[in-house]
Amino acid sequence: MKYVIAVIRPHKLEDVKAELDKVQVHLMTVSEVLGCGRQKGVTEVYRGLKEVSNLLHKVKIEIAVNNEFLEKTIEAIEKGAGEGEIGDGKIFIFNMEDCIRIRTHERGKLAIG
Amino acid sequence: MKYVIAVIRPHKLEDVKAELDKVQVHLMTVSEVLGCGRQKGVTEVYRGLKEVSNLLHKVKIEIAVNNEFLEKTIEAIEKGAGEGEIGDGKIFIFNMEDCIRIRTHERGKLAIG
Amino acid sequence: MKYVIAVIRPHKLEDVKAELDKVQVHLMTVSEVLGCGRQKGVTEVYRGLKEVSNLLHKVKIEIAVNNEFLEKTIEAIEKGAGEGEIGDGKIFIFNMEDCIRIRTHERGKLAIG
Amino acid sequence: MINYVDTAWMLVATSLVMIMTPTLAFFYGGLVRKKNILSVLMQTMVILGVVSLQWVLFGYSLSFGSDIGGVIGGLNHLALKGVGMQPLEGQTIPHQLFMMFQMMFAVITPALIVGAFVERIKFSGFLLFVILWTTLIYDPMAHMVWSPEGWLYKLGALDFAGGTVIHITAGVTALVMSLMLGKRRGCGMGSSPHNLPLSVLGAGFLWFGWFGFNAGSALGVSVQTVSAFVNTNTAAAAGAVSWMIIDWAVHSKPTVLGVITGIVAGLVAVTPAAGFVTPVSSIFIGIGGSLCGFFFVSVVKKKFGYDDSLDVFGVHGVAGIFGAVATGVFADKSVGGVDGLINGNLHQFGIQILAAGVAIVFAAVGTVIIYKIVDMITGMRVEVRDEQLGLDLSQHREAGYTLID
Amino acid sequence: MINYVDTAWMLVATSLVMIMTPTLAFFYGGLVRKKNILSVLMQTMVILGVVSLQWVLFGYSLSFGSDIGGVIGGLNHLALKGVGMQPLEGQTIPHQLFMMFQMMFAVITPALIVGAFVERIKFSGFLLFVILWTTLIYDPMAHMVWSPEGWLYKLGALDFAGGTVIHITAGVTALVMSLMLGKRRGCGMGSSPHNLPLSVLGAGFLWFGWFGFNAGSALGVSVQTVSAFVNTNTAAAAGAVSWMIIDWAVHSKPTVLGVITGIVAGLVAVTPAAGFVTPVSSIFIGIGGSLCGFFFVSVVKKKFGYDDSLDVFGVHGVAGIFGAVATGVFADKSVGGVDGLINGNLHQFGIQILAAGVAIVFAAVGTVIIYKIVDMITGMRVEVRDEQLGLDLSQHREAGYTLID
Amino acid sequence: MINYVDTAWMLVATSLVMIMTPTLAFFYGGLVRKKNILSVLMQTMVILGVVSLQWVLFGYSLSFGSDIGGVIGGLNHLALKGVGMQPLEGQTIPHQLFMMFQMMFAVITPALIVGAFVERIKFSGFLLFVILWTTLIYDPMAHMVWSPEGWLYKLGALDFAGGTVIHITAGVTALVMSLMLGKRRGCGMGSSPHNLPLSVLGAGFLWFGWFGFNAGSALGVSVQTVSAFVNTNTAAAAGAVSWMIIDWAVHSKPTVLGVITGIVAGLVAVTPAAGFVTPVSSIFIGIGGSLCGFFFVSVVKKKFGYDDSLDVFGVHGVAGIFGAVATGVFADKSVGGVDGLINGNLHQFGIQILAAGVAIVFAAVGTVIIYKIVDMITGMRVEVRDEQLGLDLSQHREAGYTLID
Ligand SMILES: Nc1ncnc2c1ncn2[C@@H]1O[C@H](COP(=O)(O)OP(=O)(O)O)[C@@H](O)[C@H]1O
Ligand SMILES: Nc1ncnc2c1ncn2[C@@H]1O[C@H](COP(=O)(O)OP(=O)(O)O)[C@@H](O)[C@H]1O
Ligand SMILES: Nc1ncnc2c1ncn2[C@@H]1O[C@H](COP(=O)(O)OP(=O)(O)O)[C@@H](O)[C@H]1O
Repeated sequence: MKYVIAVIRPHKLEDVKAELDKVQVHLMTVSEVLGCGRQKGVTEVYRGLKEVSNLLHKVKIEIAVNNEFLEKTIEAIEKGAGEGEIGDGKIFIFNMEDCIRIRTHERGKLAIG
Repeated sequence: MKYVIAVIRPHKLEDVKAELDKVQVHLMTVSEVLGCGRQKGVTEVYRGLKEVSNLLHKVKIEIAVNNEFLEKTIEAIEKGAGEGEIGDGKIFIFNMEDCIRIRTHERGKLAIG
Repeated sequence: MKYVIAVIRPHKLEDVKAELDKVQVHLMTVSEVLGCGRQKGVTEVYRGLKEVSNLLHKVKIEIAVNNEFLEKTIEAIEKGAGEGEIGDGKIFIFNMEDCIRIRTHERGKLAIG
Repeated sequence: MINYVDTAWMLVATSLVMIMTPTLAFFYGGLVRKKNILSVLMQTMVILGVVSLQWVLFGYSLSFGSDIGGVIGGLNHLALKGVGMQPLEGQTIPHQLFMMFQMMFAVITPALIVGAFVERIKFSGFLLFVILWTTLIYDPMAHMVWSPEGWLYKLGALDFAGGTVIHITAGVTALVMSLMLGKRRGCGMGSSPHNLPLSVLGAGFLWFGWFGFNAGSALGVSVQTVSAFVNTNTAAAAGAVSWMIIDWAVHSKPTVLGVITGIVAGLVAVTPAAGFVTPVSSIFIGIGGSLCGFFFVSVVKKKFGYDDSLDVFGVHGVAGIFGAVATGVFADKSVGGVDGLINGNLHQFGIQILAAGVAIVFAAVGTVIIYKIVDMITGMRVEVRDEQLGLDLSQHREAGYTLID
Repeated sequence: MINYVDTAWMLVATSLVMIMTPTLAFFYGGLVRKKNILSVLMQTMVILGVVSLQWVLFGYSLSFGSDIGGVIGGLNHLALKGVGMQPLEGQTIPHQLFMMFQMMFAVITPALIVGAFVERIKFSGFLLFVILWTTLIYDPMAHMVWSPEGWLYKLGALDFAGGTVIHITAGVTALVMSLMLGKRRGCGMGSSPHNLPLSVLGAGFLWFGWFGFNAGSALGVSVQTVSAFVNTNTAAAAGAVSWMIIDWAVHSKPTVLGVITGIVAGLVAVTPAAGFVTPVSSIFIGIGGSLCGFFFVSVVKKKFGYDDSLDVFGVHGVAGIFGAVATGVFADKSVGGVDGLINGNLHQFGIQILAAGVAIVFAAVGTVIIYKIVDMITGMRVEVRDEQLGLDLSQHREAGYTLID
Repeated sequence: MINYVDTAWMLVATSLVMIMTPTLAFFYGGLVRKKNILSVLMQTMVILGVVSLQWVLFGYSLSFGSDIGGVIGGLNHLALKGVGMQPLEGQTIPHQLFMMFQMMFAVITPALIVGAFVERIKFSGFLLFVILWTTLIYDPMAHMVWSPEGWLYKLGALDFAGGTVIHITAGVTALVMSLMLGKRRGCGMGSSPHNLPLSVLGAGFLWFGWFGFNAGSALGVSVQTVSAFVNTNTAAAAGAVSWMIIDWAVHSKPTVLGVITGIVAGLVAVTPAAGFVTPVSSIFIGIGGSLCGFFFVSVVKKKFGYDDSLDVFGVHGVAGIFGAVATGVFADKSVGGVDGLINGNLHQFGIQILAAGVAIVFAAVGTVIIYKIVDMITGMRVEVRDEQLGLDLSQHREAGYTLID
């Protein structure tokens, strides 16, 4: 079982969800993060004080998948999130040891979907 | 060492914390997330426009534990978070390679508690 | 490849970023979390009702690094975040299986930086 | 004859009282959990709409129509029939304007009660309750105390701007409601305010609007108007500062929630007294309101454990009763023509206690009955699931804030 | 001769109308996405600044200066030359105060339009558009309807407080703008309000300010002022309650966004009628405004699919047209000296429709032309990247809220 | 003899000035970091309470009591003794109402200073400072300039609504405080506003309240009242627009923080001039206030590096000084009975500069002394840990917002 963490542009969330739906990946957990990457932040100006913030609003998606779904999931995210410009984001893949569905106490592969 | 990520219903946080306390798990990190799962979202309506949001408010708990605490932790979460209905949430288990307490520079098992 | 999760005091974020910059670690993802640790929370009082909240505001930093950067990264975080008092925070280290840069479809070590 | 100066001032005063209801919504709204913020705002704004219409259609008539037994008004003013521009006897402003000013009082009274049943009431039950309560409790109460034919008015009860009619009835109703509805789920004895700045905003504007509330109750511009104005501000300040000090002493830190609660307690306490006492007395009244409120909110409530969620009884009920009685104590002939206990008038003091007693009993008994009726028809409390989900989503299909948008 | 009572009231009324613009900003601001909140506030506050200056420098002159062909004013009042303290003929307040009261109307009209083009307009284009639109559309329109020499005024068109001049022109302009600008990106047909409580705050204060808007339009304190005041409140209440009920019936739940939209629809509808109808008629006008608004917002707009983002046309345009016509229907001699259709005056009804028609055509054609010009000079819509990033960062280099600070 | 029209207006004006203090709290509060929002609101609301009481008990007496050496008032009005309804000589409103109007000025002045020491002041030190400062700096200053026996008044210094007494003293005090307290931790030269919409809300209502501030300073309804009203609005607009333009030119984008800062700068600048100049002059005054403010805030402050956190000196101090001087330049006999430099009156110009100079020196020296005293008694700055934790939790045991509730 794998655990996928993707950091994407906020306005791409809907597109990514749509692409994931197409490959039957419906379950995920989403949160708001600030990203520090290659993409230069917008310089904010408050009363003439410039704040070159390199912390940009990003959205983080976490998805637990069975191994056979991994590549599809990655592709879907790439498709939904990619604009071809700096700041598109990254995907991080982890091995997951176990997964439990609280409701049914199911474990492992069964619990993921 | 294991790292436990649990996604639960927001109003169950207190119960889960209480159950964890009982098994001597006091340390954790909590955040607000949106969950996309089997549980159907509430249809929001704004001036007649229906938004079937399947993103529901959830709470994410992260706990680093020593191996011998793993099962106790899982059980406590199940006990505290379970209502037996769709939307109860999931628990994801990972292997953690190391843990460092910043204050003391301790590493490994010692640093977890 | 390693994935580092650090939970630190909010007002130390700038210092940690500065230390990381010194060791050429520029990329990271930051979020706001509530931490439950050894540090005692401030007792909030609302109309005489005391709420001993042990959930404190913390900042979570996530960094994907190549193996050779791991120790530098840990040291930088320790340096930036440490005050030597309870509540300084923790660092958790994970093995990461893969990393993908969405923009270029690069994988692995190349995608991290 | 219409006096246009009085008319101009009463247009302003009415507007000031109007804005109190939406800002009360924020005072309350800031104190609940995120998932219930809209329900509080909704309930308050709906009261503004529904009671405005009720008042125009029949509420005004029930309150100020031709007297029936000193207890309630007749139906002669239905749909404002006969409510024109000719001032009422003894008044100098158009009858319609008097009706409007009184309307705003009828609006804010049920809005005050909202604080007692937040986070767990069903919207349909709430709506029915408000309509019945306004009609069956508020309207007769207003008639008894303010209509020249009302029996308490005739007895000589002093209630300058509604301490008895508004704050005591609202406070007592709140207590009964919180007892009957039971506690909120998942709050223990309380929960952290989700957005305290909103409550501070509300408190600031309540203070502002209260100038219209109290100084408007003179129904024109006179030296009594100015007295009421000065007393209102002074009691609010005294309430704020004294709550801050007790808080500091008892709970070790001064709190902003304490200060804004003290403001309201001071304002409530001075409401019945505003046009009858001297500025120095209003300092004592403000302090007294604050002290009584503090004691109920942080001692009595804790002991009895009822969930008067936002302390409507503790603040409005208790400070309201204190104020009504204090009016009988501090009234000074030189300000409003009547003397109180400190000037040797024991009689007035007795009347004040009687009027407060009537309001308490009438509101309590009436609320129990209305509650039972509404509970049978629509139900009063939401399902467990709906409460956990939050009233915003379960009752209104809306969310107050987006997390990611 | 100056009447100081009227003057005092008009100082208040002008202040009340002034505060409507910043609070409108919050009514709108709460409804957009987080990344665009500041742009909405910015646009609205800038209008307050820019149009205030435009009005002092030449706008007032174009609207109320010596008549040119019944269509526009002359330049005799440039930079307030000749606008002193002497009241205008037939008025009782200083000329400068009349100018100020009218200024606030000139300010709020373009501010209303903001709701149509949020989240995608370029700030420079917006600014140029507002200056041109106010000068070329609003000023002549105000002249035609309100200047004693204006041709519609002479014809006898009734527009008590600006239903035609303000709400119809703003609504129609909004529709045209939303059609020409195209839809927002990434919103589908809409998006969740990022902070509904802000919108409720705005709505509460709009109601409050509208007392000045309508009752101030009597330009003094009279029984007509009181009528306008009562009608304003009653229509707002009727609008709120009726929208709530339809919402409940059609979409299964009553919503707070529905209630505050209904408030505005009711207020808009009663604006032209406020000083001419009875309170009971104002109930019907409020209901009518709400029903028409509801129908456009949730049926017509969905069908045609234009992105009038915050329903300026649906609420202001449609309820405004309904109100202008309803004035011709419900006007009652006993209130404002003129009869409408229900009292047998078909003639007035015709005039009302004509005036509304003129406003629609004038605003629509004018807006198309101004749009084209501005689009050529500065461009009207932001780049895709800027829209995705949000206008706050891309147009103003500021963020509304911090996530971590 | 009481004039009831004047009285009605002054009731309104006093209410308008009152609401400025809570809304100033939001103007400031939006600009700090989340963890300090409540401390700003707390400080401001506490000032409203504490100074109201101080004023009633002895502050009014020190300011307007029987003269002692042209510098301070006597104790004859302690606890409002002798402050009744009889108007003061030359006035037409009840003495108590005059007292109330002046009270609101005494309240807002220390509240303005709050912006200089946010995010690092100890609450107990703050409280003691405010009480001492109001008593020892504000009260004498008000006496000197506004009491008919005050030496600056007698000299003929023009300060229509408090440019010198309020804005210059507050601004200078702010500068001294920020120098003595030192910089905030972890902010570099500044930090992103945690909630800019709150600041915009505050600015909108400050503009609104300022109508009462300036037009109320005529102490009645007259053509001068109308002049002050028109000038207030015009200068605010000019300030907003000119700050926007410079911002655009210098920092490449127009910002909403710039616009609202410009509004305040314009309003401050016109305060001393409001009843003395023509509308066209008020445009120049608004622009001048904005330009001076902009220069100090974004050039001078950066250079010297003091942490006048929310630019109280930059905006109130600098625009206040500009306004006081500009009054001596632009005053026009036809408006307020006095001529300025442009009308050939060099003498008045000199007096204006003298009065401003006195205010600067008096406030600066006094603040240094009071600071030292308070610092010895309670300490003025919080511990490092408390500052890092945030003042909300460390000083008040409350949090502004919940993250999860
Ligand atoms: N090594 C990393 N560790 C953690 N987060 C990262 C890392 N690299 C990138 N990110 C996240 O991904 C986001 C996009 O990365 P960025 O470098 O801006 O774009 P790109 O991947 O297109 O070069 C960043 O804002 C950050 O949140
Ligand atoms: N495969 C998954 N990957 C990531 N998050 C998941 C996954 N499955 C469930 N979740 C999280 O758990 C929450 C609850 O899951 P849901 O399917 O609604 O309930 P249940 O587990 O009871 O069937 C979801 O809202 C989501 O946040
Ligand atoms: N075992 C753990 N699992 C998850 N998070 C932890 C764990 N231990 C500590 N944390 C996080 O680190 C923060 C700091 O830990 P704390 O115990 O207060 O300080 P210290 O590490 O200095 O003893 C906590 O608030 C919590 O967010």
